[in-house]
Amino acid sequence: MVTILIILFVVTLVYVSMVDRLATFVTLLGIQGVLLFGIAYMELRDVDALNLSFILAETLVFKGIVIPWFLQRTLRRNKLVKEAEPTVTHFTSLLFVTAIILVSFLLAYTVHEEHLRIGYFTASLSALFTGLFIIMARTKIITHVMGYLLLENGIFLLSLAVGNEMPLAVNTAILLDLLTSVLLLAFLVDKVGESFQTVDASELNELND
Amino acid sequence: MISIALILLSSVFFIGIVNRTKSIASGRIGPGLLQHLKDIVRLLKKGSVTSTSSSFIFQLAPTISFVTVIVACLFLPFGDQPSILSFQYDVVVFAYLLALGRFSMILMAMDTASPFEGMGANREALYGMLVEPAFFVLAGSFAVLTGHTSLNEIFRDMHLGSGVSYLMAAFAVYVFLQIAMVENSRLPVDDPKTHLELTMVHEVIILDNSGFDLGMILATTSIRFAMFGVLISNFALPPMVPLWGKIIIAIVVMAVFAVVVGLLESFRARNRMKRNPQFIFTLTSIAILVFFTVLILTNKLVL
Amino acid sequence: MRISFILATMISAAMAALSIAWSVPVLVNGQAASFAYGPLVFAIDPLTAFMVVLINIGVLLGMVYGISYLRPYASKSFMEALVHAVAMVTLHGSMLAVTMMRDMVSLLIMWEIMSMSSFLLVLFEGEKARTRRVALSYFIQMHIGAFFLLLATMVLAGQTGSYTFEAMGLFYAQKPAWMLFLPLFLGFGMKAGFLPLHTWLPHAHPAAPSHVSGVMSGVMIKLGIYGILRTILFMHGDQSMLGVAILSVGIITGLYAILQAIVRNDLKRLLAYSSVENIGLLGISIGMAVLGTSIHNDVIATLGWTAVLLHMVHHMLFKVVLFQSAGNIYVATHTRNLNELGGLMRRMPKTITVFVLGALAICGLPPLNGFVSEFLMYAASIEGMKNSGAYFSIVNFFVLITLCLIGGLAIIAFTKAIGVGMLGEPRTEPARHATERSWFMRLPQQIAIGIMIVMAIVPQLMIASISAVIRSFSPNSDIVLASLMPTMTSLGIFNASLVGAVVVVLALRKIATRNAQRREGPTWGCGFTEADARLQYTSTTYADSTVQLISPVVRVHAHMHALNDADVFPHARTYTTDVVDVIEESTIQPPIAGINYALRRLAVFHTGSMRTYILYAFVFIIAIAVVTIMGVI
Amino acid sequence: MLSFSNLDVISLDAIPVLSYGTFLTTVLDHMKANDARHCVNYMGYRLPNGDLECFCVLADDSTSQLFVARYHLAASGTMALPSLSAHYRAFHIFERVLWENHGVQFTDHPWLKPVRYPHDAAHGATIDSYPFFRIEGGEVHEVGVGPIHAGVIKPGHFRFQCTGEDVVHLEIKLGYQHRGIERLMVHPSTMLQRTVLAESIAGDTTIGHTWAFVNAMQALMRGTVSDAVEIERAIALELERIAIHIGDLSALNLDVAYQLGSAVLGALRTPMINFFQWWCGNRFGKGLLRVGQNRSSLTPALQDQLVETLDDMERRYRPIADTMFELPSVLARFERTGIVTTEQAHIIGAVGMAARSSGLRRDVRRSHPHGVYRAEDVQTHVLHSGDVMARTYLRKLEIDASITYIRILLDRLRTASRDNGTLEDRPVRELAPRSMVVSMVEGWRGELVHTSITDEHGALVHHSVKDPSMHNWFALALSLRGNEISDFPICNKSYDLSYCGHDL
Repeated sequence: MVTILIILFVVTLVYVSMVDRLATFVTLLGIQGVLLFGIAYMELRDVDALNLSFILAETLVFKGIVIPWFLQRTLRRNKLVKEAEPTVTHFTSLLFVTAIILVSFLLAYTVHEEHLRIGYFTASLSALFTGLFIIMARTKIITHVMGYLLLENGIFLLSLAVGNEMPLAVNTAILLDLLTSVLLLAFLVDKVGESFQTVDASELNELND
Repeated sequence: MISIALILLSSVFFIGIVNRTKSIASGRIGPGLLQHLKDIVRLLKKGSVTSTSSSFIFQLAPTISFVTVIVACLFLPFGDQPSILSFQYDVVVFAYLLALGRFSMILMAMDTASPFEGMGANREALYGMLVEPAFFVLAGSFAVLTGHTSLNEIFRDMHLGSGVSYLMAAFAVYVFLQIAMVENSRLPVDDPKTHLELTMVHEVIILDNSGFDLGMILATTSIRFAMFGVLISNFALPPMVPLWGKIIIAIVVMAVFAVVVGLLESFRARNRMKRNPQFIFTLTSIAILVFFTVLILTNKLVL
Repeated sequence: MRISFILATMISAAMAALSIAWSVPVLVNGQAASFAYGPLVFAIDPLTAFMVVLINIGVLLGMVYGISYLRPYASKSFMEALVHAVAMVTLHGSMLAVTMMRDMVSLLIMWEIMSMSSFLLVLFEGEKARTRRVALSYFIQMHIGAFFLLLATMVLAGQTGSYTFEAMGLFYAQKPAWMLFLPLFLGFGMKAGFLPLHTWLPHAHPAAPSHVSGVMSGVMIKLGIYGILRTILFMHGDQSMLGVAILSVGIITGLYAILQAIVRNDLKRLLAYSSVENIGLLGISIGMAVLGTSIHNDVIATLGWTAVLLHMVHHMLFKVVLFQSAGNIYVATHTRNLNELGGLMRRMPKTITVFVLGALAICGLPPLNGFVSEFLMYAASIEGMKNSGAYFSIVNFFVLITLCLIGGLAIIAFTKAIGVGMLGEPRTEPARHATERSWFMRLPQQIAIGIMIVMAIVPQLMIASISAVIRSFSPNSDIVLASLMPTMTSLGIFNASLVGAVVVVLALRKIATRNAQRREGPTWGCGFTEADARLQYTSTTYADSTVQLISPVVRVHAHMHALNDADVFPHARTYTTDVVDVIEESTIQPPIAGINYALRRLAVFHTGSMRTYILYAFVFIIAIAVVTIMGVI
Repeated sequence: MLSFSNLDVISLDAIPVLSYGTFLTTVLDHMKANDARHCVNYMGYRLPNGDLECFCVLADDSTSQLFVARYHLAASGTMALPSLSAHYRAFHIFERVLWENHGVQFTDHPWLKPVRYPHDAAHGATIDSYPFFRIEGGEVHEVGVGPIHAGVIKPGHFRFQCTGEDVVHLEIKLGYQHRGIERLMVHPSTMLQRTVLAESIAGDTTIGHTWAFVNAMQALMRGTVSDAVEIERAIALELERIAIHIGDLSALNLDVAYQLGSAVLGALRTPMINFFQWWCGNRFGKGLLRVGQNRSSLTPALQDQLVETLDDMERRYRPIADTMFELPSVLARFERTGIVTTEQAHIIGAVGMAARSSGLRRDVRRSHPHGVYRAEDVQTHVLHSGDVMARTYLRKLEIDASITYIRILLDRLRTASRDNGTLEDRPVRELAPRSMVVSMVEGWRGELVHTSITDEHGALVHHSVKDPSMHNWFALALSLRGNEISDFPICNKSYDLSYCGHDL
C-alpha cells in the first residue's frame, strides 16, 4: 500500500514537470500533501499519539489544504494564470524530470545503506531534484515557492527514508520556515501585483471570480 | 482465434460507440452504430482518383498498412487462449508491424506532393517515434514480470494479486489507452472530427485517397482501435473465469473503453500541436514507473 | 581508361575467390587454418573467415558498380585512373590482410596500407578543393587512430614482451582490462566511427565517389568493429563494467548520429551519419554481449554476439545498396541536396525502389533483414532486463528505450530522404530531367537486395553458418542457438508470409476494384490551380519539429533577416540553414584552430627570401652543435 | 481638410479640390496631428469627362470629427504618384483598389498587389496567378490553403511560408467573391433594389450594412425616422452582434475540438437568429430595415418574446461560458496564440473588435455616435493581449454588454415616440444634389463605412462601401507570424472576417 502511494507521489512529479497553469501546479502540490499524509500514517502508526497527530496536521492540514488554498487565493487575487514562458521547454523539463527519477533511483540503489529504504529515498531524491530544477528553470517567484514546497516534500520523505531517525523538529522548522515564506510571498505579491500585471490579464480574470 | 474474432466484431461497433457517446454527450442523437461500417462498404465499392504526382507507393501503402494491422492482431492472445501466431520475442514483432504500417503511410503521404500530407506525415513520424518507447517499456516490464517474451505467454501468466500489481495494471491500462488514442489519432493529440487540413495528423495523410483504398484505411483504423481494446481487456481477464465469461468481460471492457474514449473527447479540447510531444512522452515516463513497479513485484528491488 | 578498373575488378575477384575458398571450410568446421608467406603469417579463424566473406561481398559489389559509375569520369588521365584502380585493389587486399594478421605490428602495417589506399580513393575527385581538404582531414584523423593503436602495441609489448594477440590474453589476465582496451578501442573506434571519433566519416563518405563510399561505409568501418571484436576475443573474467562502458558509448553514438542524420540535407551525408548510427547499434550489441558473458548469462551473450555479427553483414549489404542508389541519383541529377531533388520515383523507379527497400531494411522494419538483427538486439535487451539483477536490468532497460528511439528516429530520417528527395514533385530542373540509369548500374544493388531477402527469409541458416564464430566468443552458445533456431525459423516464415499476405490482399484489391472507375488527377490543392513544387515539405522543414525537441543536442542555425512588428509588408527574404555537429565543433575544431593559429604565427619566419632561409639553416646547425656539445643528445 | 461628422451631409463644393502634392501633405499633416486618427475611406470615381475624382476621409476618434479632402487626376495627366502607404501602412488597401480600378500608379507603394481582380487581368491570367511574397533559399516550404477549404467556408487563398510547423509569413489572397457591389449601387436602380443589395453585402452583417446604407440615404434625403425606429434598429444590430458572437464562440470551440462548448453554444445561436425570423420573416434580418422605416416593428408581444428569449439564452449561456473560460485545455489553446501587438494593429489600421482586442479603443458607437448611441450607455471593452484569448473573451464581454444594452433599449422603446420622424409619411424623396455623406455604423465586426456622393441632379454617382474586413484581414496575416500553422483555424475564427465584405 505504501509502495502504491510512493509511486503515485513520483507520478505527480512527472506531471509537475509539464503543467503550465499555476493552478494545476497547486492542485498537484495538494495531492502530494494528501499522499504524504497517507504515507506518514501508514509508517508511523506506532508513534505516540501526540507525535502522530502532529505529523498528520503537518501533512494533511498544512501541505494538503492550507498551503494549496493559500496559494490558490494568491493566484486568484493577483490574476496569475499561466507560467510565463519558461526558460526551458516543457518537453525538456519532462525529459529532465524523467532523468532525475532514473538517476535518483540509481543513486538510491548504489548507496544501499542499511537504514535507507530505496523507495522512499528514490521518491525523496526525485522530489528534491525536481524542486531544484523547477526553481532553476522557471521564472516567476510564485513558481519558485512551489519549487521550495516540492523540495520540502522531498525532505519530509527523506526523513521517512532514514527511518525515524531524523528529528521531527528539523522537519517542523523547515515547514514553519516555508509557511512564513509563503505568507510573505503572498503578501508581497498582493502588494506589487498590479504593477507587473497587464490590464488585460486583470480583465481576463473576471472569470475566476 | 477468439481475439481476432473479437477484434473484427468490435471494430464494427467501436467507432460507432465512440461517436454515439460523443453525440449523446452533446445532446444529439447521432449516427447509427453501424454508420462507420456503412461508410467503409460504400467506399469499397466506389471508384478512385489517384494523383498524377504519385507513384506505386501510393497504391501499395494502404494495403501494407491494412496487412500489418491484421497480422499484428494475429499475435494477440485472449487471456489464456493462445493467439494464432506466436513465437519468442513477438512483442517486438507486434510493435514493428505497426511501425511498418506507419512507414508506408508516411511515404504514401509524401508521395502526393501535397504540403498538407507532408505535414501529416511529419507529425505521424514524430509522434510514432515518441510513442514507441512507452510500448516497449511496458512490453519489457511484462517480460520481466512474467518471465516470458511472447504476448501469448505474458498474458497467460500475468496474474494480478497484490495492491501494487493492481496499481501497475492501472498504469499499464492508462498508458495503453493513451497509446491507442495516439496511434489512432484521437483527442487530445488529434481531432478526427474537425476536418481542418492544418490541424490533423492522421486524417490529413489520407486526404488524397479515395475509393477502395480509403475504405481500407478506415477499416484499418477501426481494427487497430479494436486491437488495442482487446489488448486492454486482456488485463481484466481473471484466469478462473470460464471462456464465455471472459468473452463477456472483454466485450464489456471494450464497450467501456469506447465510451471512455467518447467521453474523454467530449469534455476537453485538443492539445496545441507543440504540446503533443510532451504529452506523448509522459506515457514513457509513466511506463518507466511501471517498470520500477515490476522490479519491486519481482523482488529484484526491495524497498 | 575504365580498362584499368575492370582489370582491378578481375584481380579483386580472383583474390575474393581465393580467400573465400580458404575461409568457407573454416566457417563450416570451425577449425582455424594458417599459412606463412615469408615472415608474414596469414591465419584464418572463424572470425577472420566471417570477415573475409563480408569484405569480399562488399568490395566486389562496389567494384562492379564502380565500372559503370566511373563512365562519366572519362576525362581523367590514365595515371589517375590507374592509381584509383590500384588503390582499390590494395584496399581490398589490405582489408583482407588486416583480418588475417595475428600480431599487432603486422596488423598495424596492414592497417596503415588500408588507410593510405582509402585516402587515395577519397582523393579521386582531387581537383575539387573541398575533396582535397576532406581527404587531408581523413588522413590526419586516421593517423590519430593509428597512433592510439601504436600506443596500445607499446603498452602490450611493454607489459608482456610480445606483440602477438595471444599476449593480449596474458595482459588481460594480469592487468586491468581498460589499460589496453582503451587505446585499442580509441584506435579501432576511430575507424569504426564511435562518438566522438566519428568526425571523419560524414565528410569522407560524401566526398568519395559512390562506389568507394559504399565500400568504406559498408566494409571498411566494419574493420574497426573487427578490431574491437578481436580484442574482446581474448578477454575473460568479469568485464561487466567494460561492457556497460561500450554499451553507453554505443547508445550515445547511435542516438546522436541518427539525430544528425535527420537534420542533414545532403543525401550521402545523411547516409554517412546513418552508418555511424549503425556502428552505435553494433556498439550496443557488443556491450550487451560482453555484459552477458561477464555475468555468465549465455542467452544474453549469444543473442548479443549473433546480433553483432548478423548486423555487420546486414549493414554492409544495405549500406552498399543505399550508397550506390544515392550514386545513381547523383549521376542522374548532379546534386545530393535533398532540397533540390524530388519526383524521382516517377523518373527512375527501379533505382528508387531499391533505395526504398534498402531504407526499409536499415530502419529495421520487417520483412527485410535489418529487422532480423534488430529483433536479436531487442531480444538480448529483453533477456537482459529479465534475467539479471536490478542494476543490469536497468542498464538493459536503457538499451531497450534507445533501440526503439533509434528505430523511430531512423524512420524519420529515411522517410525524409525518400519522401522529400524521391517522391512528390521535382523541385529543380535537374531533378525534373532525371532519367533511369542503365541495368548494369543497378545490378550490384539488386544482387545485394537479393542476398538481403534470402537473409530475411532464412535467418536460421545464416545464424547456423556463423555458429562457429559465435562459438568462439561464447563457448556455450550452441545450446542457446539450438533453442533460438525455432524462433528464427518462425521469424523467417513470418517475413515471407508478411510479403505473401500483402500480395494476397493486393490481388483481392485488384479483383474488388476491377469494375471500379479509376481516374488520375492532380493532387488536392484546395482548388488552387497554380500549384508548384514549393508547396511541398522540404528536407529542412521536415526535420524541423524533431529539431525543436532536441535543439541543445543538434543545433540548426537559421539565417534569415527576421520579420519584426513594423515589417507589415516584408521585403524579399532568404532563409537558409546550416547544421552544426556539436561534437565535431567541440572536439575537432579547437585543435585545428590552434594549429592554424600556430602555423600563422610560424609564417612570420616564412619570408620568402633565400637569405633568411640560409640564416635559419645556419642557426639550426649551430643549435645542433651547441646541443651536442652540451651533451643533451 | 473639411471637418464634419458622421451622417453630416456636406456639399461637394465645400470640399476644396487640392493638387495631389498638397493633398498628400495635408493628409499626412492631419494624420500626424493625433494618434486617434485613422483613414475610414479613400476612394475615387470617374467624372463624366474621364477625370478621376478621389476623396479621402479621416476620422478622429477622440473628437468625433471626420475630415475630408479631395483631388482630381486628369485622364490625360500622369498617373504615377507618390503614395500615402509609404508613410501610413493603413492606406495600402485603398491605394491598391485605386491602382486596380483606375490605373493610378503609386510609385513607392510597399505592397502594390491586386485586391479583387486577377493579377495582370489584361493578359488573361487566372485569379490564381498572384505574386505571392516568397522566402527564397529552397529550405522554406509553402502551404496553400483554399479557395476551397475543409468545412464550408467562403473562398480565399492563404499562402503560408513555413519552417516546419511554424509560420514565418502568411499572405492572404482574396477576390474570389468579387460581385461589383459598388457598380451595382450606382447602376440606375430603385431605392428598394439598392437596399436589398446593401442587405446582401455580407450575410452575417445584414443589419449593420443595411443600417449604414439606409442612414446614408436618409441623410441625403434630409429626413429622420422616429425614435422607436432608431431604437428597433439598434436592438437589431445588437441582436446580430450577440448571434454572431455566440456562433463564433461555438466555432472556436469546435476548432479546438471542445465538443461540449461547440454543441451548446451552437444551439444557443439558433434562438437568437430565430427571433429575427419571428420579427421580420428572415433569420438574418433581411427585409427589416428600409429607408425611412422598419418594415416590421417590434410589437409589445415581440418585445415580451425577446425578453423571454434573452432570459432563456442567458440562463443557458452563463454556465457554458464559465466552463469554457475555465477549462485549462481550452485556455491553453487560446492564450498567447496569434498575438497582434498594439503597434501592429495601429500600423495596419485595425478596426472594430480586432482593434479592441489589441488595445486600440475603436468603437464607432462611442467615437462617432449616431441615433440612439448618442446616449452613450453602451459599454465598450478593450483588451490588450491581442491573442486569440483576448478576441474570444472580448466576444463574451460584448455579448454581456449587448444583452444589457438591449434590455435598456427595450425599456426606452416602451416610451419612445413612433411618429416624430419626418420620413414616415413620404419614405422616398429626392437626394440632395452635389452632396456627400459618410455613414458609419459599428457592426459586430467593426466600423462599416458607406460613403455616398450625388451629382447635380441628385442622382447617386458613387457609393463606396468599406467593410472592417478590409483592414482586419491583415491582422489575421500578422497574427500567424511565428505561430504554429495548426493554430491557423482558431486565429482565423477568432477574427471571423468577411470574404464577401472584402471582395464586394
